[in-house]
Amino acid sequence: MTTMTMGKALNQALRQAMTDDDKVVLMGEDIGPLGGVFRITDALQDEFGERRVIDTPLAESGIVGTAVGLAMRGYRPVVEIQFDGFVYPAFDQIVCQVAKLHYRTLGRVKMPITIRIPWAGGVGAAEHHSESPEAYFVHTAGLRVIAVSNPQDAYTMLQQAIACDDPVIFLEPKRLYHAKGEVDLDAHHTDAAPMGLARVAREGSDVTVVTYGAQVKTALDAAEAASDEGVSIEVIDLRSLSPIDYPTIDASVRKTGRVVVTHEASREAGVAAEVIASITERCFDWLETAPVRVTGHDIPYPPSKLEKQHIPDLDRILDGVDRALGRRNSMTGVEL
Amino acid sequence: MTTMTMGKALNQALRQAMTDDDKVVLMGEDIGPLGGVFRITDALQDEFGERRVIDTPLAESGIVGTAVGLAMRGYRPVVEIQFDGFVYPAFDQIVCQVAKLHYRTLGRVKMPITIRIPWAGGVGAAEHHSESPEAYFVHTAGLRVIAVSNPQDAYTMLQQAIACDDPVIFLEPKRLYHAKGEVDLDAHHTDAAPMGLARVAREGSDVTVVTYGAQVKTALDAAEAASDEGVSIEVIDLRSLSPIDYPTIDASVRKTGRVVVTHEASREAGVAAEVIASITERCFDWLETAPVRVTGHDIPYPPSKLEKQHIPDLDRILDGVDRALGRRNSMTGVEL
Amino acid sequence: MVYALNPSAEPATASTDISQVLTPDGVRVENVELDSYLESVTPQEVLALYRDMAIVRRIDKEGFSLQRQGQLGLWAPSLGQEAAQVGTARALRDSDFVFPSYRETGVIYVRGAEDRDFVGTWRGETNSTYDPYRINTATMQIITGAQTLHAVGYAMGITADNADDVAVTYFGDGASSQGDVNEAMIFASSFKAPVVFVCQNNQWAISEPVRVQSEFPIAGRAPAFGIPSMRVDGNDVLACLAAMRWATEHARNGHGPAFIEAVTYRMGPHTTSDDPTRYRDEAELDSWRQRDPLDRVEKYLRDLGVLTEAAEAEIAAEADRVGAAVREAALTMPNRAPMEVFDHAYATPHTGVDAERRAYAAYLAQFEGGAA
Amino acid sequence: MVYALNPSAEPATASTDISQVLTPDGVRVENVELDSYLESVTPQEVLALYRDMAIVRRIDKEGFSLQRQGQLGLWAPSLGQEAAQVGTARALRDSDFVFPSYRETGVIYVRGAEDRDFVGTWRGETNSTYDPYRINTATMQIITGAQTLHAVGYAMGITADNADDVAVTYFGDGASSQGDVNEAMIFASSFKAPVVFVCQNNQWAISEPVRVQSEFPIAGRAPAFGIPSMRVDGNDVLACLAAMRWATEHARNGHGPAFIEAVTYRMGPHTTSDDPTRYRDEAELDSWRQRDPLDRVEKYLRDLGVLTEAAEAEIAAEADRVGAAVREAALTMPNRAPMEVFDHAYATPHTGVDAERRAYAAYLAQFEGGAA
Ligand SMILES: Cc1ncc(C[n+]2csc(CCOP(=O)(O)OP(=O)(O)O)c2C)c(N)n1
Ligand SMILES: Cc1ncc(C[n+]2csc(CCOP(=O)(O)OP(=O)(O)O)c2C)c(N)n1
Ligand SMILES: [Mg+2]
Ligand SMILES: [Mg+2]
Repeated sequence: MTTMTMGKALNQALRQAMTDDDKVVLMGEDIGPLGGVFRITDALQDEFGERRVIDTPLAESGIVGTAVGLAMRGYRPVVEIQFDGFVYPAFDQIVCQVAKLHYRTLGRVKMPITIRIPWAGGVGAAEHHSESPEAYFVHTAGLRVIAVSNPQDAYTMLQQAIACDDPVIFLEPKRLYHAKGEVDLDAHHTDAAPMGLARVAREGSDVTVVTYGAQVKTALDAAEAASDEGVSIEVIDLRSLSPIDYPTIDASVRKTGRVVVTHEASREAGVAAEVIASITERCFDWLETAPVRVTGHDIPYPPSKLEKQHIPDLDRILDGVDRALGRRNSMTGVEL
Repeated sequence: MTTMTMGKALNQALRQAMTDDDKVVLMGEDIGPLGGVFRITDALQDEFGERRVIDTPLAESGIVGTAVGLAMRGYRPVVEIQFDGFVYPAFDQIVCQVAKLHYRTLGRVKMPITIRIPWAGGVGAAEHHSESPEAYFVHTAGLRVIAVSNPQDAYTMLQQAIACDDPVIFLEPKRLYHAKGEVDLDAHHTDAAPMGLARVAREGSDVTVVTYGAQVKTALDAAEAASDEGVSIEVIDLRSLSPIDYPTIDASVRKTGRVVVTHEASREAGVAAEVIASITERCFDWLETAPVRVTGHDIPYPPSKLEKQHIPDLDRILDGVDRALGRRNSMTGVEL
Repeated sequence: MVYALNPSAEPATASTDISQVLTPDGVRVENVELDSYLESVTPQEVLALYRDMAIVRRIDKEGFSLQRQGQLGLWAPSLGQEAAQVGTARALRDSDFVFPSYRETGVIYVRGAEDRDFVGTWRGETNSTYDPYRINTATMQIITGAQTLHAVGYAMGITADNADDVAVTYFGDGASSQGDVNEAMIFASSFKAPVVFVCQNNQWAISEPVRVQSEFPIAGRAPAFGIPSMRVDGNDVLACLAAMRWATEHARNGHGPAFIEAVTYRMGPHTTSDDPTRYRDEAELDSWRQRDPLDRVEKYLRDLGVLTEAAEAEIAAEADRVGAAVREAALTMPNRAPMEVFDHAYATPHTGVDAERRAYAAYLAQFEGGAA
Repeated sequence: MVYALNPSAEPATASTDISQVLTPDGVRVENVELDSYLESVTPQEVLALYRDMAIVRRIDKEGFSLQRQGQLGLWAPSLGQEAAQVGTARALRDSDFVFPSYRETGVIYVRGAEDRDFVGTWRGETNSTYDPYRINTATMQIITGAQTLHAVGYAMGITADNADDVAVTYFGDGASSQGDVNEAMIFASSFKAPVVFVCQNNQWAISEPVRVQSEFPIAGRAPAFGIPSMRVDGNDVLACLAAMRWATEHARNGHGPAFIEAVTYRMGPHTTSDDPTRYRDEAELDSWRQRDPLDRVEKYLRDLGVLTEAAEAEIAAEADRVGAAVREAALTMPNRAPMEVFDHAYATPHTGVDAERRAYAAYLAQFEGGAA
């Protein structure tokens, strides 16, 4: 075990994947000499050369579209989108080509493309640098969507994503890039839990809090605070947003009967809606209270000085937990 | 009242809007001499000239991006995207510009753009011609999303959308373009129900079926069939997908205690997930059984010969109704 | 430094400055740019090109009528574009890889498509028919211009493999307005990718004349991105063959991308759903009938004495055979089983779709006993 | 017809064929293309341009240090690009409309931005500060290239209004690779829109040298779309002024779009978050310091005797005043109230957001009494 930041773990994962398979190529803006604006590709161009670590022209549709062609030629492109808000010019190529080509060709053409996206807010950034577009991708059949929350998962799951024959949207929470954790660099990614499984990040018995990405930390903090008040929260880190590991969620909800789903993305038709609709379908008879959503608001991402009003913090999660417990909370007496 | 197709009603609505306000301009591919591939803009270029009915180069980002500029200059552009599957190249302009400009500029810049999209499947079309992208837009804060289901709404709501100072994604179910209905051409759109309200399309007491677009007809057919078997279904036509009119849904669900939400789009993080999550939050104590989703599968839109396996038909809706009623249904004994 | 308008700024529809080697009257004319690429071409080879075009035209006719008879959902005619498609595609090696659009019936024929490959997708049974790796040709692309980027990426892969294949992409005059096509040229130029862009300027993008996209020759855009280009008579199969030989030679030898604008005409409707009488004059169509891509080769070959009655009969017979086989393939195409709707959504197991599949199977199972 | 590589196919970074009227040594040289646009320019007017540039440089310095002191979240320096920005923007009328990118501090200064307008957005208080309609300048765009389409659409509106304003868009060498920028040129050309494209080729897109985007002059692309273009020394404020007069005259008089590539250099980091030592040599920066846009005007004006000590003192004082005012604006900027996070998501009532607003207000209300 080695202690390292999530950023470093991702860098190591890329290095390992490129060493393991010489069909792995990296593409993106500023990923060469600069090592990417977050340094995730640091030193990789020096190590693997300009043909495998490719600084591309500034055009996201171009990057993803050419990655499709490289994949057709047998390569495994790993694309870096510089910031979450810059993925939209590539949306057409992702939705109409990357996601659909395997289905279109009756399985003859594989699309083993990994699209890495430095993701979400909380870092005081300018507009378009704090987006949470995951629901778009979760709703897009043909894609897998991964959201990591710690260095070990970052290290393992990025390698799993690259090795996967399906296209994977790989979401890296920006505000955790510098967060440290233990990473087992020697373990092989095929020995780890498969990419599609959720993880019980903390066991508890009163309320289940389902979340992913950087919100896992907030949820764990909330669980810690709640335990001081005698409330036992189970925290589930989804890890995979498509598919979602419902058996793991079911087991928890059937135990607690109460559930809060939290994410930073907007609420309307977000991932929490999906999780709650599915929980309701699957666990209706076990539910003591209505599942609760604690999410970002349905507004464009706000200017950074207001972002703390948008990203659910510990207090908002606890308010949601109170609601799930049927205790007094901010909505008590308020009409929905 | 005049009987006409939905296509004709839309054409009349555009004509009326252009007559009422000379800032209304139409933009799109093939909307001039051809009148659009669905003839929705038939004869309008002849009537209003090439400056107000603009055949554009073949580039959707270009169309929406220039519409933004026209809006900034005080125009009210009405964009036609030729088919649902061709909206994605414009996704960046829609999500980052159209949806966010009013927020970005503290309300100084209005974006009264209407983006009309011939929408969804069931017409035996080629790939990319039968997409249901509504969830992407519903999840995008800053947009309004309308889905019409009959000629009268098409006529009224298209005018309301054009008159609205917010950007509106206006979804026109292709398979209803030729469906006829009564339209009151003389009534002014400001006298009609506001654009954000849902409509009880059929009253009933046992189960609420919530839907929109072309599925309204299917749901009504299902309700008719169910009534023969003594089950009374209330059908709600959402009309507006952002915002969603929850008070109308609440009233119905609190009456019936049972609900089915159906749409043709894929299920994961679709609009039905949103509706069910919200219903559960708002009406938990009234629910007798778990809300049921009857949707398209989580697959890329299938080739046309298989589309009937994808679009929920009357039988699938009734199977969902059986589930909501706790009766024997296809899922009886099947693990989720 | 002032850049004036492109030096050859004729409107995009003008026919001047378009390289030709065979006139509409079937006369072989000298062409300094192209002749060197045609030196080795024998009359029999020209006859073979003619045969290809005749067969492609026959397939097109069959597709059209199958659609009219309700056997296909849609058909996108290649009528009039046979020379542009056959001429360019015949310059390729099998190991080259082609990225066509929906209209390239002639291209996929040359690449080796089988009978059912022409109709399976238009019939709506599958979103694609042939295995791209069998004929080294991607599924015909519907999103205008998207395939051009795929070709560039594939070509970058060729470079990385140190191979000497080329990637080729076909697209229309309308598609040339898409951001993707421009980005494709930019990427191709930056990476010196061995890719050939073939723009079939058939004068129309559905109802829009090419001047909506460009008042100037589309071929004139490529050099601005650092890509040499050639504007050829797309109804002249020899000119198309020669231009493509020039382009592939350029790309194959490490000089990077090349661009061809084949000036041609869409003689049919955009698709079987289209009604061109709403937007274009019969007179325009007539003028292009005078420039038919088959007629001129027919005259030329007759004059040479190569298109004998026997040869003509053989071609007609083969065209009829292929036409009948395509029809047969359409009519006998098996319906896919309902549960196949789920197949290949993912390459590896996906618990979400797998659960749906089980649920839908259970749903369908109810009907087997006539229940529900 | 073969299109060779663009006739002026120097690498995009080469400095040949770049129009200049003021050498780096401050010598006014003859320029047949540009001189006619400068005839009326008096020494006092040149002094005014110099003053603008000096103030802009001062604002930039202030912004940079405010960021370093934690008062701003980010700053995108315009250092080195003052001539390109001031020279072009000073050629505009108030009623023209400008669509800038995030780096155009100099442009918004010329357009009439107020002190707080330079810092409000970088501080993170709002996603924009000034009212676009007050200074006829859109919010600085962050999505590279997106604003170019807005400018074209706005210009189409000018045409529809029968007005003689022009729309202007600023973007970078990197942005020129975006599909949007190419589509913008295509739309502008098709609709003969009165729009001027100003590409500041500052040699870098973050860490990528311009050759990643283009080996050839970016100005050479426009003519291929039917848009005349000019490549000027972007560090020569008079050349930029003249080129912009040429371009706006062209557009204003109904001849359609025009394009300017201003060849300049980003002397600072991409933003305050960037570390250029990772990707570029100090020597390169040094060579561009020799071509500083202010120095040459200073020399020129001194030689003319116009930049007197008094004038210099006045400019320094004004620059300091503006710098201090910008700092003051940043430091005294009020924090927006939490509930303002919901404001302006929609222009008309939206029941979904309205319900969230009520819920969040109720949530916040709990804390007022110290509860929860
Ligand atoms: C992104 C996208 N937008 C719109 C369409 C609808 N569409 C299909 S073909 C076509 C015209 C294409 O014209 P062109 O590129 O000249 O090719 P041609 O059909 O003439 O062969 C249009 C607008 C599409 N398929 N894809
Ligand atoms: C669509 C999009 N992709 C990526 C980025 C990230 N990004 C911001 S500025 C920049 C470089 C822009 O270079 P250039 O256009 O030359 O302008 P400059 O910064 O040099 O003024 C990049 C890649 C962005 N803002 N928008
Ligand atoms: Mg065409
Ligand atoms: Mg730059």
